[in-house]
Amino acid sequence: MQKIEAIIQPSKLDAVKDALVEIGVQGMTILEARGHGRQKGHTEFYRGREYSVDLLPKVKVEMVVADEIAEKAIQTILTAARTGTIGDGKIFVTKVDEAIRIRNDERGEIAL
Amino acid sequence: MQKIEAIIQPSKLDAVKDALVEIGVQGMTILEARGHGRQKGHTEFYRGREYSVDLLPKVKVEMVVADEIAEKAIQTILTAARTGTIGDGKIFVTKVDEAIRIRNDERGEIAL
Amino acid sequence: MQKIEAIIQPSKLDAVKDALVEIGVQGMTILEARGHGRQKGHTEFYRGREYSVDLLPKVKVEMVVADEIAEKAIQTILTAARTGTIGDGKIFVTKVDEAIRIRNDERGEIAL
Amino acid sequence: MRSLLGKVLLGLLIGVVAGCPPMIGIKAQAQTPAMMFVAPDVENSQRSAEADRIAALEKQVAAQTAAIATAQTSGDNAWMLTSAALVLLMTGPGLALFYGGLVRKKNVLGMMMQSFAMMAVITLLWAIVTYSLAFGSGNAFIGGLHNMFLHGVGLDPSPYAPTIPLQTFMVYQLMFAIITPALITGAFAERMKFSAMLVFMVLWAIVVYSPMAHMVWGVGGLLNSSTGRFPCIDFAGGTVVHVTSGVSALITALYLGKRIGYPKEAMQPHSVVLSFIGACLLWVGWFGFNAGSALSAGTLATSAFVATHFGAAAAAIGWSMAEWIRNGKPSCLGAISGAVAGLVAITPASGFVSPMAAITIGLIAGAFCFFMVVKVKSWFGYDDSLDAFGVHGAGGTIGALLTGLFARSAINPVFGKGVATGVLEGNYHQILNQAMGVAIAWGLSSVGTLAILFVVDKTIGLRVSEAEEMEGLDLSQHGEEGYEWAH
Amino acid sequence: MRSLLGKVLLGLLIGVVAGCPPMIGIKAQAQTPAMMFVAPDVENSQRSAEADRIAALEKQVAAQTAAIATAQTSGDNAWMLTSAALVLLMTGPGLALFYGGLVRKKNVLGMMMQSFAMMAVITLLWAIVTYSLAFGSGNAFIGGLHNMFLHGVGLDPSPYAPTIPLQTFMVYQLMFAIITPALITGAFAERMKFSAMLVFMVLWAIVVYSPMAHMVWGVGGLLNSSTGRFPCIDFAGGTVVHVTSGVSALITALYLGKRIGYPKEAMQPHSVVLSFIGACLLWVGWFGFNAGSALSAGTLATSAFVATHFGAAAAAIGWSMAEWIRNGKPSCLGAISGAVAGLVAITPASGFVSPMAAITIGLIAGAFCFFMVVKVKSWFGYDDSLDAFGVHGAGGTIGALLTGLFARSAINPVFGKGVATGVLEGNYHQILNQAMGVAIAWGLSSVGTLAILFVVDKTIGLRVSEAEEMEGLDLSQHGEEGYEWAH
Amino acid sequence: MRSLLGKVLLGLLIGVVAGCPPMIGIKAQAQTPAMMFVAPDVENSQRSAEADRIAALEKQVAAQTAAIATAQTSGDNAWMLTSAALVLLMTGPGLALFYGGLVRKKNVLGMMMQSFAMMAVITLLWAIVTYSLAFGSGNAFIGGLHNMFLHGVGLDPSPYAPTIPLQTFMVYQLMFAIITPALITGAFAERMKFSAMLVFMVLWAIVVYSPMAHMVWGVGGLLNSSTGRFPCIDFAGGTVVHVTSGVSALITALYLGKRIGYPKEAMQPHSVVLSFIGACLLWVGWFGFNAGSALSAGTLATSAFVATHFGAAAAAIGWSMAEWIRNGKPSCLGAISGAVAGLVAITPASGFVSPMAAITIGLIAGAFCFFMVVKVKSWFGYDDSLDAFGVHGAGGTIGALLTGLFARSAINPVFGKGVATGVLEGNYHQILNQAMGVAIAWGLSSVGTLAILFVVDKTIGLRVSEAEEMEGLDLSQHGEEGYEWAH
Ligand SMILES: Nc1ncnc2c1ncn2[C@@H]1O[C@H](COP(=O)(O)OP(=O)(O)O)[C@@H](O)[C@H]1O
Ligand SMILES: Nc1ncnc2c1ncn2[C@@H]1O[C@H](COP(=O)(O)OP(=O)(O)O)[C@@H](O)[C@H]1O
Ligand SMILES: Nc1ncnc2c1ncn2[C@@H]1O[C@H](COP(=O)(O)OP(=O)(O)O)[C@@H](O)[C@H]1O
Repeated sequence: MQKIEAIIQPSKLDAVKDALVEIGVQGMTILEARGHGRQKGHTEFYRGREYSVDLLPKVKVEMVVADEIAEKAIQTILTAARTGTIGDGKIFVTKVDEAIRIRNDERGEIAL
Repeated sequence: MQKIEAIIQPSKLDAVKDALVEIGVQGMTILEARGHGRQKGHTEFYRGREYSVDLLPKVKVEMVVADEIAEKAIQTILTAARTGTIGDGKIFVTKVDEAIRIRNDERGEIAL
Repeated sequence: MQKIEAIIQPSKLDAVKDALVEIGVQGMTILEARGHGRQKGHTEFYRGREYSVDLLPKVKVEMVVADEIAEKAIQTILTAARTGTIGDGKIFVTKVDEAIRIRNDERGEIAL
Repeated sequence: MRSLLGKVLLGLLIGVVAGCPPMIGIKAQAQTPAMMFVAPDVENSQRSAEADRIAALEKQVAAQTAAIATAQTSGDNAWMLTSAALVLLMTGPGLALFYGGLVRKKNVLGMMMQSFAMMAVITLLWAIVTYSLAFGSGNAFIGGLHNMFLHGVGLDPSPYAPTIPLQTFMVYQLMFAIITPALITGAFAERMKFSAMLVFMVLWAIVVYSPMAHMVWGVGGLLNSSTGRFPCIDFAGGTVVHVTSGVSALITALYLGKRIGYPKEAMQPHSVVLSFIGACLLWVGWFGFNAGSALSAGTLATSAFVATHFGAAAAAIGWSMAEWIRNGKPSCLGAISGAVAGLVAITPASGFVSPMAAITIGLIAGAFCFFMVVKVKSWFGYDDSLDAFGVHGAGGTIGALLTGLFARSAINPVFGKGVATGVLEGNYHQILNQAMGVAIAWGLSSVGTLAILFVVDKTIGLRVSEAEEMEGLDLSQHGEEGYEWAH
Repeated sequence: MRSLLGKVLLGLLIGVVAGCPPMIGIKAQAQTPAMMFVAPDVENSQRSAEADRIAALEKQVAAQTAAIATAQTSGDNAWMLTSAALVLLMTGPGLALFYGGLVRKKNVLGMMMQSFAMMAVITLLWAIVTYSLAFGSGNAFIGGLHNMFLHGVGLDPSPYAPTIPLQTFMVYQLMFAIITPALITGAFAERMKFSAMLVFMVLWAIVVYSPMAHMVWGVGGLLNSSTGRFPCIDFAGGTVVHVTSGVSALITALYLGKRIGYPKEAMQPHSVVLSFIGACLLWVGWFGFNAGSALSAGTLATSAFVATHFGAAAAAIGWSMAEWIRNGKPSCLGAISGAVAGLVAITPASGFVSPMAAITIGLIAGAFCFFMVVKVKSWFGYDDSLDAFGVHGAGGTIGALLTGLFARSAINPVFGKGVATGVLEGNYHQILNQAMGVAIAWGLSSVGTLAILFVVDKTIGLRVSEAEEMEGLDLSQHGEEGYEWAH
Repeated sequence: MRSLLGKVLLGLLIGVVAGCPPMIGIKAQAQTPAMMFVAPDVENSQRSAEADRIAALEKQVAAQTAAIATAQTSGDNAWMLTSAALVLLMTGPGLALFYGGLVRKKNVLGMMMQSFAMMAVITLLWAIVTYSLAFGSGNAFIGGLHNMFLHGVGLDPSPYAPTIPLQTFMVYQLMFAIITPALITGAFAERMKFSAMLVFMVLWAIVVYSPMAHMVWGVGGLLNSSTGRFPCIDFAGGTVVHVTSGVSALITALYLGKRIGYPKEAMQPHSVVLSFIGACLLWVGWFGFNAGSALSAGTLATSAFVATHFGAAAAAIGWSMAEWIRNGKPSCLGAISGAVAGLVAITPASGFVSPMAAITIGLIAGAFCFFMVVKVKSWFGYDDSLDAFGVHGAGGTIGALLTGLFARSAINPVFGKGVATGVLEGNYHQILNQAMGVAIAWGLSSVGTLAILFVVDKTIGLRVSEAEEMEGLDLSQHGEEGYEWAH
């Protein structure tokens, strides 16, 4: 099983989610995040004090999928999340050794 | 070392945490999350506009444990987090190569 | 490629971020978290009801880096995040199989 | 805009003054008519100059009498309208925030919605029947139905308040009728069906509030301080508002049972910040609640205003001190809870006691309510979720009794100038009248509430399903969330 | 502190009373001067005792006349200053919160800032020219420039309000001029440039608001109820405030176009809790808005106050009922939106209708605005982001018409005592006058707004860039964030 | 309810009018007693008809005199009670939110608790001794102890305000005494021990506030505008409230030193939204603060009200303009900070200046305070965390001086009708009196504050431990959190 972590623009979350559901990837977990990277931040002023904010709002979508559909899922995310501008985000893939459904102790790909 | 990621119902967090501490798993990190899966969401109305919310509040508990106690930890989580209803969540297990305690640079299992 | 997850004190975030950027680690993703571990929590009282809070505010910094600079990044985090007191946090390292830049589909280390 | 005409007329009357140029520019309107008035007199100049001047004077004096009454009304009405607005401010957003901050995030809208619903539903009910039941003339226990649909409730003053329009009195009292049931909602927070809550409250307003208000404040009421069989002094509603709501709260908490997970699970307030805002608005609004109960803007209003403020401050200190000693730290939630407890306790006493007595009452109430909320509640283990009973029931009861102790004729000669009023003035009997008032409030509230709960429970059911309770009232009852997590 | 002297003088006048010990301790100041007055009389003691006493009486009565006028002013002015404060409270924080809670987190400050900017900018503009344009004497359509820079706007009363200082009237009306443009901001939320918004609003205040206010309320105004060619009755600004802002809102929404992603993307309110606080403050502040429009603290103020409260409550129920039936759940946002709709609709009617009529108006307005916001808007598909048109345009229009239906001379003899006022009293013609007022408001607002939008668009541009819109107004326009995510 | 009797009596008096049917339905009560009065006269009918009528008139006039005084009191008292409520609203929730939003999340409750503690503690202290020290008769520098425990502070009017009960004056002034120390808390935000804060404030109220208030407003005070050695004009407390608190704030900031990590670490406001709400409530409440300082509801109150509003609006623009130029964007925090700065600067001037002058003062104050906060503070590098000095110290000082420039006898003949008041009227000397007032405020505040800080520091210690500071005041001082992160 593969764990796919996609860091995307918050505004793209719905698109990505729907696209994944479409191809049958039901299960996913979403986390609010802040990102730092090439995309340049902005400056904020409070009472004249300058704050250069280089942590930008991002959303992290995590899903564990069977190896065979991993690539399909990745492609789906890429198309759904892409705006073509700096800051679109990243996808990271790692191996997962075990998955368990808490409700009924099912293990392995069936648990996804 | 194994990294155990458990996505559970927010209402079960305290139970899971206490159960883990009981069996000696002290260290863990908790993240607020939203989940999508089999569990069906709900509809919200704002000024007549319908929003079908399929991202439900979940809590993600991460802990890195020594291989030998991994299974024990998993079992503990399963019993503590289970309600038997759809949406109870998942547990994912991945291999961790290194763990370091920032305070004193201790590395490996001793750092957990 | 290595994924470095550092759980640190919120007050150290800026220091860590700046230090990493200094050594050329641009990309990172930050998550708000709550931690449980050796560091003892505190008690809160609401209308006389006692709540022992053992989940303390932490920040989780995730970055995927090329193998060769992983150790350098770890060292940087260690020095920047250390206060020497219990609760400084942990660093975990895991292997990442693939990294993709959403914007242009670049894959591998070049995508970082 | 049309009030112009009325005022111009007044201008005329005032203007009818030969020698003196009328002040503040009413002149314009005044001169001409002045002529019209004087003219006729000139004709029959055979009458003696003196007689003419006297006649003129009499005219003017007559005119002035009306003018004075109008001026008096403006002053008193200005304060009473302000007070009515302040009392509404107490419910929304005051109480709604105070309670809304104390529940868990998933129930914040449900909690606030219950207060808001009172602002809407009790208002219509008031127009239809409850005003009539509370203040219409009836027997010693309840008013009649003559004023249903506000029939006969006009703009002239009434015996209830001879210097303000009756409708001012009516709408001011309405604000009390709104907040009282809203106070109860704290007891069954996070677990009651919205529909059931509505039905319960409508019945409660009719069965419990109306009779109680009539007995204490209504003409010929059993406990009316000036005419009642048991003259119970309750300036702004210690018994009518706080004892009734507090005791009913206890009953509902007991009847509905605990929230799922209580007390094992942690259920901290999701935002003490919201509660803080609410508490401050309650404090400010309470000036309208107590000082407004003078139904005029004179010295009595001042006295009630001062007592209210000092009582609240003292109770905040009383509670905080107790907490500091017991927990080692004074909390913000403790301080604001104490202030509210003090405001509750001083409610019946304000308008009867001196500032220093108000401080005493406040200190006692603050410590006492802390004890009720922190110790007593955990002893008995009922889930009065937001301590509606611990604060309003307990605070209202002790306040009503202490009123009998500290009431002074010098401040409010309710029993006649110089006639001993409170126990400390030698009127030992008064403590019994107060106790009687409290007893009746307790009795009526517990019996009435229990009956209503039973009926509603057996018909539409009181509690949300377990799943709905877990999901939270915001989603299950109203299909909304208080805060949008993302973007 | 210096008001002392003034008051002491008053003390003298009042004190000039031989036999009777003056009440409330003015005594001190009074005695001595009393002498001074009496002294001269004593000298020419050859005049008959009667004559002397008459002369003395005349002096006293003259003095009292002034004293009464002063007392009358104090009462009315107390209420009007309170009302002015309440109306400002409606804009800040009331409306700012109501709107701020409805937008996405990234636009909350931008939204609130627009209301706050009105509090600052419209105020200066008012001093410079718009007060003069609205209330200065001019023709039937607009006032003159004589009062620019508040020239000649002093502390004496005026024909507008004969018992309060003109400056009170001026500042009270200013609060209306502030909230009206602020209401429009709901329509173009989350996408307009701050600079463009400022220019637009300044022009709008001059081109749309000032003439409309003059026509309805100004001396010699075309629609003035007492003197106008088409006597349109609008007690507190149903046409002047709500129709103008609501219709202009619709125009701006159409001209600017939809927000990026609307309606596909979810754009829930980021905090209904904030909106709830705002709505409650609007309700409370509205008492100053409507009851204050009596420009005095007498019975008319009371009548308007009562109508306002009952109208709001009924509309909250009307909207909630409609929602309950349609969506299966009554929402908190729905209830507060309904209340606001009711407050809008009752605005022109308050001060003309009975409490029960107010309830009728409220129920209709609540259901009607729900229909406009939920159905009509989606039919036409325009992005009136926060429903400024659906609530204020629709509510204001229906309210203005219903006012012509329910207005009663008994409550406000605007056309003379006992003269039929509303349709139900037999003055069928009035519905046409009302329609005329509404029509003019619609016409002026749409044409004026369109013209202004065009000008601003072609010069500095109206909309923020796409990137800025995605980033949110808080960061792009003001370089801030509403909430700090970490620590 | 008992005010009934009083009012009925008034009804009688008013009713004693033969020919004229008394207005607004006092009739009921009136008729009968009218008989009682007239009856006796009838008996001795041997006296000439004229004499009788004169006698009757004299009776009525005498009665009316009392009635007029009562009416006057109702009007003025209505406004003063409203004002007192508004000033309390400024502290809680106003200032508490304004400051609470500016600190980091972990300190929000600690910050708000400090304001709330003032509402409780200063109130009791006021009753015990500080009212007496400030307004009791004493020497030129401080009052006596005769009024300790509010002894002799009753419901009759006083020389301080001849038309309202003394207790109204007392409680109104108390609200000033509450907010003044609360303002200081912004300087040492996020790092002071709660216990130390309490002790510091109690001492400060005695040592700094009471004497200053006495000197400026107290009978025989050194700076009293009517009787003082150096007649300094300060309508609502520019020196007493803002200079004292602002300067003391600076001293505490310097003495306590910087927060850990300041200025390196980012310490953005955790919620500008909260601060926005607070600022708006400050603006609204300030009407009570300034217009209430007329101690009556007449034209002077209106003048102060208007000046306050225009000053605030102009300053918001002044600050925003400066910010727009310097940072390229006008921020919401900037706009509200500017408004507060303007309210501070106009405080001493309101009640003395015209609306246009108020605008001038506002514009200057807005730009000046921006400069102090943004430039000067960073030059000297002290950590006046929430700019209590930059806004209140600087704004109060410039305001007090500009008052001496713009004060006009036409608006407030403090030195006698037509006597030149401000510099622009030719009274050049006044600028020196103003400077004297400011100098004394600076001197007393710095010396007093420094001494108190030293004492408290050496005894119980001022600052929380480093660990506590990192943890935040909410947890370390009060054992709470402002927001519950989960569920
Ligand atoms: N090496 C990395 N490890 C973890 N997260 C990263 C890394 N690089 C980028 N990110 C995340 O991806 C987001 C976008 O990256 P950025 O470099 O700004 O734009 P792009 O992805 O288009 O190159 C960042 O804000 C950060 O959250
Ligand atoms: N494949 C997956 N990858 C990541 N998270 C998942 C996955 N499947 C489910 N989850 C998480 O587990 C939660 C519960 O899953 P769900 O399918 O709703 O119920 P159940 O676990 O009982 O089958 C989801 O809300 C989501 O947060
Ligand atoms: N085994 C673990 N797995 C995941 N997170 C951990 C683990 N141990 C500690 N943490 C995180 O590190 C934080 C600090 O750990 P703690 O034991 O309190 O102090 P220290 O790191 O100095 O030993 C914890 O709050 C928790 O968030």
